[in-house]
Order: sequence, then structure tokens, then C-alpha cells
Amino acid sequence: GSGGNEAAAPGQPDKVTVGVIPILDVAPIYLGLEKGFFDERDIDLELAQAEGGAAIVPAVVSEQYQFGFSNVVSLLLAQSEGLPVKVVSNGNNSTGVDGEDFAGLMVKGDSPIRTAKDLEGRTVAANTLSNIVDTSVRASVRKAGGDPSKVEFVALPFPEQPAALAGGQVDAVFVVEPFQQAVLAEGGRRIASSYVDAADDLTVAAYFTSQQLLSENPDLVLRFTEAMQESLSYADSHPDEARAVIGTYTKIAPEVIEKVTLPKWPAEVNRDSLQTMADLAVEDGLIEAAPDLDALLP
Amino acid sequence: MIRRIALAVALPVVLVAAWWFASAGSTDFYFPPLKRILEVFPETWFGPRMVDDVLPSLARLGIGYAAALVAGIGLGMLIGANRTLRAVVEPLLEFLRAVPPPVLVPILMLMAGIGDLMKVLVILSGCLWPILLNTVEGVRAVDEVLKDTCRSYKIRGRLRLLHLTVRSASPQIVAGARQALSIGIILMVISEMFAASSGIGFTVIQFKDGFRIPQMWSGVLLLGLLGVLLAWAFRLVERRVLGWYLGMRAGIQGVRKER
Amino acid sequence: MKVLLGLAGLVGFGVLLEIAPRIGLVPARYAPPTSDILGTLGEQARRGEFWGAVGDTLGTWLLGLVIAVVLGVVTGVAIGSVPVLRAATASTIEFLRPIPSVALIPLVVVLYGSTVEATLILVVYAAFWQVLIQTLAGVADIDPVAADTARSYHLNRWARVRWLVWPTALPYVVTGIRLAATVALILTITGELVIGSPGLGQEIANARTSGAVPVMYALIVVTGLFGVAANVLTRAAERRALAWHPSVRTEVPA
Amino acid sequence: MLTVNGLSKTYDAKGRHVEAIGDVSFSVADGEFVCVVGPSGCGKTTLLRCIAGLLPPTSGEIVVEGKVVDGPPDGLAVVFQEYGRSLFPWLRVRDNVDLPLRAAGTGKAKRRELVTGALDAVGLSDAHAAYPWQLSGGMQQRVAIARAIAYQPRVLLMDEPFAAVDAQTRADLEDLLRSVWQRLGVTLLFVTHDIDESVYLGQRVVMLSSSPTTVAEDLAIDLPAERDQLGTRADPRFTELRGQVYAQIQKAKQERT
Amino acid sequence: MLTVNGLSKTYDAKGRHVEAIGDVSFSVADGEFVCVVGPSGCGKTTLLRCIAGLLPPTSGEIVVEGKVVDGPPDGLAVVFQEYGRSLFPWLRVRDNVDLPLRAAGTGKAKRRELVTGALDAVGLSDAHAAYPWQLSGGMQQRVAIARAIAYQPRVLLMDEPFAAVDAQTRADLEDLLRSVWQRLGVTLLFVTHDIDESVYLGQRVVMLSSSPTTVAEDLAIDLPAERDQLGTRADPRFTELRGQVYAQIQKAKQERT
Ligand SMILES: Nc1ncnc2c1ncn2[C@@H]1O[C@H](COP(=O)(O)OP(=O)(O)OP(=O)(O)O)[C@@H](O)[C@H]1O
Ligand SMILES: Nc1ncnc2c1ncn2[C@@H]1O[C@H](COP(=O)(O)OP(=O)(O)OP(=O)(O)O)[C@@H](O)[C@H]1O
Ligand SMILES: [Mg+2]
Ligand SMILES: [Mg+2]
Repeated sequence: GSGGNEAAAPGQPDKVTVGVIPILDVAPIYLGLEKGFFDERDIDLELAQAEGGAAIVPAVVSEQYQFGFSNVVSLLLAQSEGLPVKVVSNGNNSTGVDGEDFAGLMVKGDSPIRTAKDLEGRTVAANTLSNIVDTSVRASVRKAGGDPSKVEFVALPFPEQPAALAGGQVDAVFVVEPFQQAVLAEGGRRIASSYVDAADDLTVAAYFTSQQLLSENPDLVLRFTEAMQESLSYADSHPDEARAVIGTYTKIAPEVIEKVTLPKWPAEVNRDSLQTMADLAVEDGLIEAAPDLDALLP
Repeated sequence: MIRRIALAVALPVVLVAAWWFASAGSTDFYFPPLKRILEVFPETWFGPRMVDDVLPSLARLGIGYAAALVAGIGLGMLIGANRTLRAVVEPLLEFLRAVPPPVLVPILMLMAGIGDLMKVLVILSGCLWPILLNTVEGVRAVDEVLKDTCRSYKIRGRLRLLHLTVRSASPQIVAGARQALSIGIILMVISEMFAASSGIGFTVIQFKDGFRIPQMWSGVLLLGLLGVLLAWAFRLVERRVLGWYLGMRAGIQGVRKER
Repeated sequence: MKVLLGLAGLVGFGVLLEIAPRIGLVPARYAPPTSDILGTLGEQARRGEFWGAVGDTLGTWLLGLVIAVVLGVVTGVAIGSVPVLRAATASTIEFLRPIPSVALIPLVVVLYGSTVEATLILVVYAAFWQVLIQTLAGVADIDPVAADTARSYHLNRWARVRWLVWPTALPYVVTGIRLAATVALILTITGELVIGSPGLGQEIANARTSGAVPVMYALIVVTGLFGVAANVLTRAAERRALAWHPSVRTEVPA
Repeated sequence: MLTVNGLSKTYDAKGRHVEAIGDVSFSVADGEFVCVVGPSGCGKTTLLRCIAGLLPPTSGEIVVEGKVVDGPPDGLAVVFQEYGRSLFPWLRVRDNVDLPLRAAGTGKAKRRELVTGALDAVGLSDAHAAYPWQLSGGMQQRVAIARAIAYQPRVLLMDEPFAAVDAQTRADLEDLLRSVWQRLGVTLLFVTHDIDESVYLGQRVVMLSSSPTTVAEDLAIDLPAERDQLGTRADPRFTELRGQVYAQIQKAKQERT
Repeated sequence: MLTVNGLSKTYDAKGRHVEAIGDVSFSVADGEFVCVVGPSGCGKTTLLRCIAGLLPPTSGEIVVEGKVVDGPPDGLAVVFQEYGRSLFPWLRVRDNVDLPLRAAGTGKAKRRELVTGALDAVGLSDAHAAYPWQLSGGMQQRVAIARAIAYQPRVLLMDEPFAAVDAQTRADLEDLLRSVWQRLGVTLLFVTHDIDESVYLGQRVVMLSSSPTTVAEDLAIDLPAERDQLGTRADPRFTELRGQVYAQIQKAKQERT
């Protein structure tokens, strides 16, 4: 371990590394760092960027990192496989507004596909399979009255999706910002906001830690949670500052940052939405038994 | 013969035993006991996944590898035999070679879509280099007296290519092809990390993302076994293609073997 | 002369990639023309972080390469010159080689976190095999008459390695190093990209998730240039070390 | 007709500058059999490689059958001094002999006849399926000779082709070569370091000085065209000529030292 | 003392089964100079490689200095027939000669003296900085000889070591070899295909039959120890011995055919 889990010497701040993905969703933690919400609580925060959960989860479990950022379905999967993870703070939620979310199910402008039901027999790109994206898209299909088992999914990272859609290699994509803007700029059309369809005010991602750290240093976890909550609330109520901070840790072009739809950043995890997600995951066969949300959530 | 087999299996047996016992009581989530990995192995791979994942992967690997052989040897002959051409293309090839597959894949996707063709191209793009480089070097190193022999006896064109250039470079080409084989397996996995819905690599990544670590390990095991199997097949081919070479070089090994 | 020809090759390729998007052969949004990429590269070069990332990547790459080459050559010569060892290790080597470094990512992260060490392990693991296999092939290429000469003059093991095995294997090793150099570079970038250890790879990942296509390509161009530089260096070293070899002695001087 | 005109050749490798051939001129008539002798390292191989169009001269020119040589001339065959390296190790003996014929587009039946004939003539009929590296040095050299003979060249250059064979085989090969020469009317340039052999075989002996090489003497061998190992070598004229060559070589040597 | 006892060697490669040596026994006393002659391909090289411990015999045994050979014996040097391939192309001439001495742990000054001396003796003092592939065939062969001489072996095996040099150089090298032999008292086994040479050089000539090889004749050469090129070769006894060897070889040949 890098020493963060040992009690710090008096007056010395705890060194804490958090694994994050350089996307819009983590703007609050960057903002909170800037605003000093972590310093105030004696947390010397360092943010480590990784491409996805592949590197973050194992690093947190092995206590290389103290905390990490991950989508909730990954955390449900991890927990159901017996990985000792524990959510400590909300990450971000969908906007809850159909047609105005930070992620969307999109087709080409001239596509005959009108609703999610039309996706039957079509190919949809998702960044990873058997995870939050395809589960949400299936929810959209169901809601539109279609049979989700007739939809074909292909794994394709977000950055590659706009080109694949434009090139006609897939019929629909599910992208988050800023790729949503990219698709729109090419004349793409949104047919559903799947995160909104999946559950009301869906908690999409959360910050988590390992059970070990929680039992060894509950005080640190508590301070981190408080700092996170303050950051989330601040970001939620100061979208302009959030937009500004995004420009510092991503390479998204400034004019795009102006346009992107930001997610919601409530301080608390929406437990009901997670229950819905867990049920969907069971229904779609991602996990076998209903997960124990109490064990996962704070 | 028995001695040879014993030699071939001794080290693997020792290593597997070491792994078995070292991991026996493991509670580490990412390092499950070997016993557990072996338990999930058959159910993971010998079911429908054999047809849905393993075979398509192998087919793509085979096509990509074969294409790399043809392209690598063909281009290598051209580049190796022609100094000016070599000077022109070498920096460019080195440039392309240094582009990591994870960033190359999106570019290939633009050109070849997301289907099998793209995956074959990814495999080709990785396997090509060891074959190409070794061919170029092999062609450059053709014995001068042999070259002179061909020149003075007017052995040119196809005959010269087949009977001098290819044959003389073949030990090095085979060394490259051997390298390329395992690189091909690796790229088979990488190609399936992008834009896939089936394949060994895809499945392994799925297991990893789904935190099904014993299954993931069983996939790693499968890839290793695949490597051994292909290397063994490779050796059979090598023995045919390089019979003269192994015989000629046996001088050194032969003495010790007979003792 | 040779340098000019090589430059011509690179420039020609650049021009091709300039024209293709301009005439609509490929979508310019996803494959920007060369001029855009180079312009962006110029912008990047004015950022301090860019040079920091370049330094990180160079460091990891070279360190990993050196370790892999040393390990590969030493093991290769040792295994290759002892037939028993060769027979005993063959199957194990074939088992370990095709295991993709990417599959090892969770494991190295568990062991080392998103650190340079984790990336380094991947780099060494991947590049090692390139050197090893080439070295083994080189050691097997010893001329029997030369080997007999060495034996009958009682060159001891070390002298045989130094004066017979090593020079014979050297052309193969050089090819191995050239292969390993790029594989190491590729894994440095990939490791940084996926694991998130600092360096160009992380910058590429960031550009990618931000949809900043020209930036991404600008960074890839830098990687490619690293590859070219590595080749120039190994070629120069080869010309010195292999002056006696037919492939070098018949080469027209640069 | 083969003419060497003011030939000179300097090797200029890094760290080693050798003026191998100083100034050599001579000519060989069509169908003539000329032997070349000279001390080790004097440039015989270099000369042959220049004539064969394998090495560009530093100055001077070579004309073969009316054409200035700037690449291997047509209908010319070479038996290299490095016989071992001039055989393709991946081809069996018969394929080694066969390959130049295939390249020349000779028909299959004809090729088989020529290959078998040539291998028989050099006494290797039972080694045709072996690889070159399975043969003894002398056998390898005989394969190289068989390859040249089967090729039926109009001009044949041979660089110490009998160096690795025993006395008896050598005598047989000498007679074989003379009969091939008489039968095919081939122009023959034969490098040897055996003085007796040069006198026994050729119509002329060109003696080279040590390098930078010049032609030290060009001696006509006026022995009868019909030669045989015992009779000719016992001929007093043979002994006389032999003595002349020997003396000339001694002289060239003394002038140097 | 070097004893070859019932040696036989069969090559059994795929597609080529050759009984190279049938049954050969002979012995060489310490400090003796024995020449071996035999037809091309009869197994002389094979015999030498067996004695040098480089090739395990199929049956029989070889004893060198009291020890049964199962690997290269100490103090033994070999000049290979394939001189070109036995030189390391990556080492300059002097380093090629020097290497065995370094391996033997000879001191630096001593090594320099031996190397320079040996290269001078074979007439290559001005080629010491060249690479082997920059030398003519005869020069390469002399490098191999220089390497063996500089090594100062107790047993020296030479496989047609003068095949590629001209008559004059050959004569010089023959005398050099005899003087080295007399000075160092080395046991010498010398394969040649030159009958005159075998008689001129050795104390005994072992004649081999063609393969499967046996010893056809073992002839003592009772010429005086002091030999010189003109005198000895003019000696009637020389002519007589030479005739005997020749006749024996002819006989062996006739028996076969
Ligand atoms: N590739 C080369 N580079 C440099 N020098 C060379 C090269 N080839 C030959 N020489 C030099 O040229 C000279 C003549 O060599 P050449 O091989 O023609 O001699 P030769 O008459 O055939 O001798 P031999 O009878 O020993 O075969 C020698 O001094 C040799 O060192
Ligand atoms: N590596 C090998 N594999 C198979 N057969 C071989 C091998 N080496 C030699 N032979 C065979 O053994 C026989 C004897 O060969 P060897 O080289 O000992 O003859 P030699 O007496 O040295 O002839 P030369 O005077 O021509 O050099 C030959 O028939 C040859 O074909
Ligand atoms: Mg020569
Ligand atoms: Mg021999």
C-alpha cells in the first residue's frame, strides 16, 4: 500500500489516491479539490486517471488506491462475485429528463429507426457488454414495447462509436458526452435516453472503497464521504464552474464543453434506482442472484 | 525418445505443481487457487463457447497469420533485395510499426469496419513485423558466393527467388514466423477488445470486466495452451521446410545427442 | 543520401494522408489531414505537460527495453547453448509467450497499482520474448565447422560464448532488439493508456475519451517518431557491431 | 574470343587497401585452353571474377565474344574456388547440377540426361540424392565441376577446381576436362597452382607475378593434342616446359625479394 | 601416443546411409609424423574428426596420450579442410590466431610473439589486420595453419592444409611444417592427396582404401631426417617410395572396380 491507510501523524494530512476516468462525470471531485474541500478535512488528494474500471477496481481492492470511481453495475457485478467493495459516495446521476440527458441512444439522421422498438434485429454499440449500458438500452427497448433479446450488441469503446455509426457499421450507438455532441454535430438523432428509461434519477456511478480500508480507517472514509458530498452539492449548484474545471482535466474542445449536457450530482445515492438496476441485471442474466444492496451501499 | 518427452514435460510439471501448491489456500480475489481455475475450465470452454468463441477466433488468427506470412515474406524479399527501396520505406515502416494496436484499431475500423476483416487486419498488422524484418535481414545476408553462382549461371527471376533468396533466408524467416505466431495470439485478443461480440479475447475481457477471475484465468490458460499447440504444429512444418538446415546444423547438437 | 530517401518516404506518406481526407476518401473528422495533425502537434509542443509525458514515456520505455534485452540475451544464450535446457524449457516458453500482456493488466495493477512499475512489468514481459526467441534462433545458427574449431582449440564455455556464439547470434539479436524496441514502446503506451500510469499513453487516452481526434493523432505521430528514432539508433549500432557481416559489408555507405 | 585489356583492380575496404591486379592484358582465342598460374594471393580469383562480370575492374576492360563485360556474359560458367559455399545447401546434389539448366530453359529429358551424365563423369553417380554438406570436400568440388560441365558453357572459368581431390581422381578429372573441352570446343581459362597440371592440361600457360599483378610470362605449350597421363608426363618436352614454368616462377619470386 | 583401434563410422542421415569407415586401426608414436592418403570421399576427414573428439565413432575407440577420446583432447589442434569456415569472420586475422592462445590463458607478451611469429612464418605479416573474407583462398588456409602453429599443440591434425596454395608456397610451408615438427616434437597426423608430399613430409604413410575404409598399407619412409625440396625429391629412394605409394593406390583402385 502507499501508506494512505495508516493513521497519519498528528497534523499530517492523509495521502489519498483516487482512481478516476477523465470524463465529465468526475468534475465534482476535481472541483472539490480546487475548492479545498478535501484539504479542509486533512485529505491530501491525488487523482489518478485510468481508461476505465479495468485498472481502478483491482487497484482499490489491493489498496493501491484508497478510493475509486466506477459505474454502479460494475460494482454490483464485483460484489456479486465476492469482491469486497463498498460504496462511499454518490458519483453522478442521469438528469432524469427524457431527451436531455448526458447520454443517449442515437441513430443516424437518415435512419429508418424511430424508436427503441425498431432496434429489434439491429446492431447497437455499447462500450462494454453485460454492463450498465446494454442493460439500460434493453430497458429502453422494453419501454418502447420491443423484445430486448432481439437486439444485437457489439462492444465498441465510446470514442469509436460516432465513426462506426457514421460509417454504417452499427445501426445505433449509446454514447455519453462529449460523443453525444459529436453524433449530433454529424446530424445524428436521439431516439431514447436510456439511463432515464432504466430508472428514475438513476445513479449511474459511485465512489467506492474496499472493505479493508473501511474497517481499518473508518474515520478517513467518513471524511472522504463528507468532502465528496460537499463537492457534489457544490458542482450541482455551480454548473459553470463545473464546466470550467472539465477543461482542466480533459482535452474536450472548449466550444464542445459549452454545449454538453452535464449529469446531475446529488449528494446521496439513489437507492431505489439501484434496486431497479439490480433487478434488471438479474432479469438480463448479468448476475444470478439478487445482490445485497445493504452490503454494497453505505 | 522417452528422455526427450521427459525433458519436455519436466519443467511444466514442476511449474504447475508449484502454482498448485502456492495458490492452494489463496483467498486473494485476483489470484484464485489453481484448483478452482481448473474446475471452471471445462465448463467455461468446452460448452457452446468452443463453437461460438474459440473457433471463430482461431479462424481469424489463421487467416491473419497466413496473410502476414504472404505479405511479410513478399515485401521482405522486395525490400531486402533492393537497397534504394529499403532506404525509402524503412523509416516509414518503423513509424507504422511503433503505432500501438489499441490506437491503430480505431484507424483500421475507419477503413475496414468492425467485422472480421478488421480483426484479421489487426492480427496481420502485428504479425507482419517480425516476419518482414527477419525476411529483410535474411535476404540481406545471402551468401555472396551463392549470389555470384546465380549470377554467372544466369539463375534469375522466379528460380532465383525460390532457390536462392527464399531458401537462404528461410532460417531467419522461420525465426520471424515463430515470433509472429504468439504475437498473433496476442493480437487476436486485442482485436477482440474492440468492436466484438464473440471470440476468446472478447470472452476473457468480459470475464475480467465481470470480475469472474477464475474464468478469466482459465482463458489465460487456454491462450497458453493454444500457444503450445500451435508451436508444436509449427515445429512439424519447420522440420519439413528447414530439413536441410537442421541437418546441416545438427553437427553440433548431433555429437552431444549421440553421447 | 539514405537519410533523404527515408525522409522522402515519410513525406510521401504524409502527403497521402493529407490528400485522402481532403478529397473525402476518409472522413476528416475521424482521420484529420496531416497538416491539422502537425499543427496540433505544434500546439502540444508548447505545453509543459506534454514534455513531461514525453519524458515519462521515454524513461519507462528505455528502462523496460534495457531490462528485456539483457534478460532476453542472457537467457537466450544460456538456454540456447545447452541443449538439455533448451529441450526442457521449450514447451514452457511456448506456453508463456502468447499470454497477452493486456490479460495481465489486473494482476500487475493488484501488485503495483497504476504505477510506472506496473507498466514496466508489462513492457519487460512483452519485449523479453522477442529478444529471447531471436537469440535462440541466432545461437542455433552457429556454423558447425566454426563450432568444431572452437571445441578443438579448447575454448572454454565463456570464450565460446564471447567469440563464437555471440558474434553468430548478433545479427539475430539486433533484429530482436529492433522488434523489442517497438514492442516495448507499444506496451509503454498501452500500459499508460489502460493502467493510467503517467506518460504519453495517458495523454492519448485522455484525448480519446475527450473526442479530441487531432490531439490523439498528434500524440500518435510522436510515438511513431520514437519508433523511427529507435530504428536509426539500432541501425547505427548495427553498422558498427556487424561490420564483418555480409549484410552490412555489402551495403552502400550512407 | 576473350580479351583482357589493361585490367587493374584495387580493393579499397576500410583499413585495407590492396592493389590486387596491377596491369594485366592477354587474350584467349575461341576454343583455346589456357592455364593461369601464380603465387597465392596474387589476384587469380580476382581476375576470374572480373572476367565473369562479377566484379567491376578499377580500370581496363574485358571483352568476351565481342561484348565488353559489364555483367556475367551469356554462356559462361564458373567453378568457384570456394566450392563448398557455391553449392546450395538446401538442394540435393542432382538439383544443384540441375538448377542452371532449369534456368536456361532446357527440356526435362535433356536435363536429366545432362545431369546424370555429368555426375557419372565425376564419379558421383551414387551421391546424387545427398545434400552437399553430407559430402566430403573432394566430392563437393566434383559436384561443382559436374554443374559446370552439365551447363555446356561456351566459356568456362575454373578456379583451382581440383584442389580438394586426391591424385588419382585429379588425373581422371584432368582427362575428363580435356575430353569435354575437345568435344564441346569450349574456351577454357583454368587457374591452378599445380605447375605440372598447367603444363599437362593447357595449350598455353599464363604466369602471373605476385601482386600488384602483371603477366610475367605467356608460354605456349607445344605438346601434341593427344595427351595421356603416363605418356605425356614422361615426354622430355613436358619436363622441359615444366622446368621453364618453374624457373619463371622462381625468377618472379626472386625479383620481389 | 595416438592409437586408433577398430574404428568404424557410419553416417545414418535420412535418405543417406554411408559406411564411411569400415575398420581402421593404426597407431602413431609420440612425436611421429604420419601422413594419410586415400581417395576422395574415403573417410579421411571423418577419421580426423573422430580422433579430434568431434565425432563419436560408431564402434571402436581412439586413445590419445593414454586417454580414451570422448571429447577434444588437451593440447590437440586441428587444421580443418574447410579452412574458410573454420576462421571466424568477425575477427581479424591476428585475432583469429590469437583466440586459442587467449583461451589457453597465455600471457599477453607471449601471445603477441607467437601470433606475429606464426603469421610471419606463413608469409602473412602484412595481412594481420584484414578480415578473413578479405583474403584469397590460399591466404585463408595459411591463417588456419598459423593458428595451429601458434597454439603449439602436442598433437596436430591437419586435413589437406596446403590444398589451396601454389606450388612455391606449398614447398615453403612443407619445410616450415617439418621444422616446427622437429623443433616442438609434436605428434603430427597429416592428411593429403598429394603423393609426393606424403612421401616428402612424413616418417610413415598410411594409405586408406576407398570406403568402407580400411588401412590398405602402412609404409615407413626411410628417407634421412634432413630433407630439402631439391635434394630429397631427386633422391632415387624418394622416387622408389613414391612409386610404391602410387602402385598401392592403383592396386586398391583396381580391386574395387
Ligand atoms: N573482398 C576483398 N576485400 C579486400 N581485399 C580482397 C578481397 N578479396 C581479395 N582481396 C585481396 O586481393 C588479393 C588477391 O586475392 P585473390 O583472391 O584474387 O588471390 P588468388 O590469386 O586467387 O589467391 P589464391 O591462390 O590464394 O586463391 C589478396 O591480397 C586479397 O587479400
Ligand atoms: N555429415 C555427413 N552426413 C552424411 N554423410 C557424410 C557426412 N560427412 C561425410 N559423409 C560421407 O562420408 C564419406 C567420407 O567423407 P569424408 O569427408 O570423411 O571423406 P574424405 O576422405 O575427407 O574425402 P576428401 O578427400 O574428398 O575430403 C563420404 O562418402 C561422405 O559422403
Ligand atoms: Mg583464389
Ligand atoms: Mg576430407
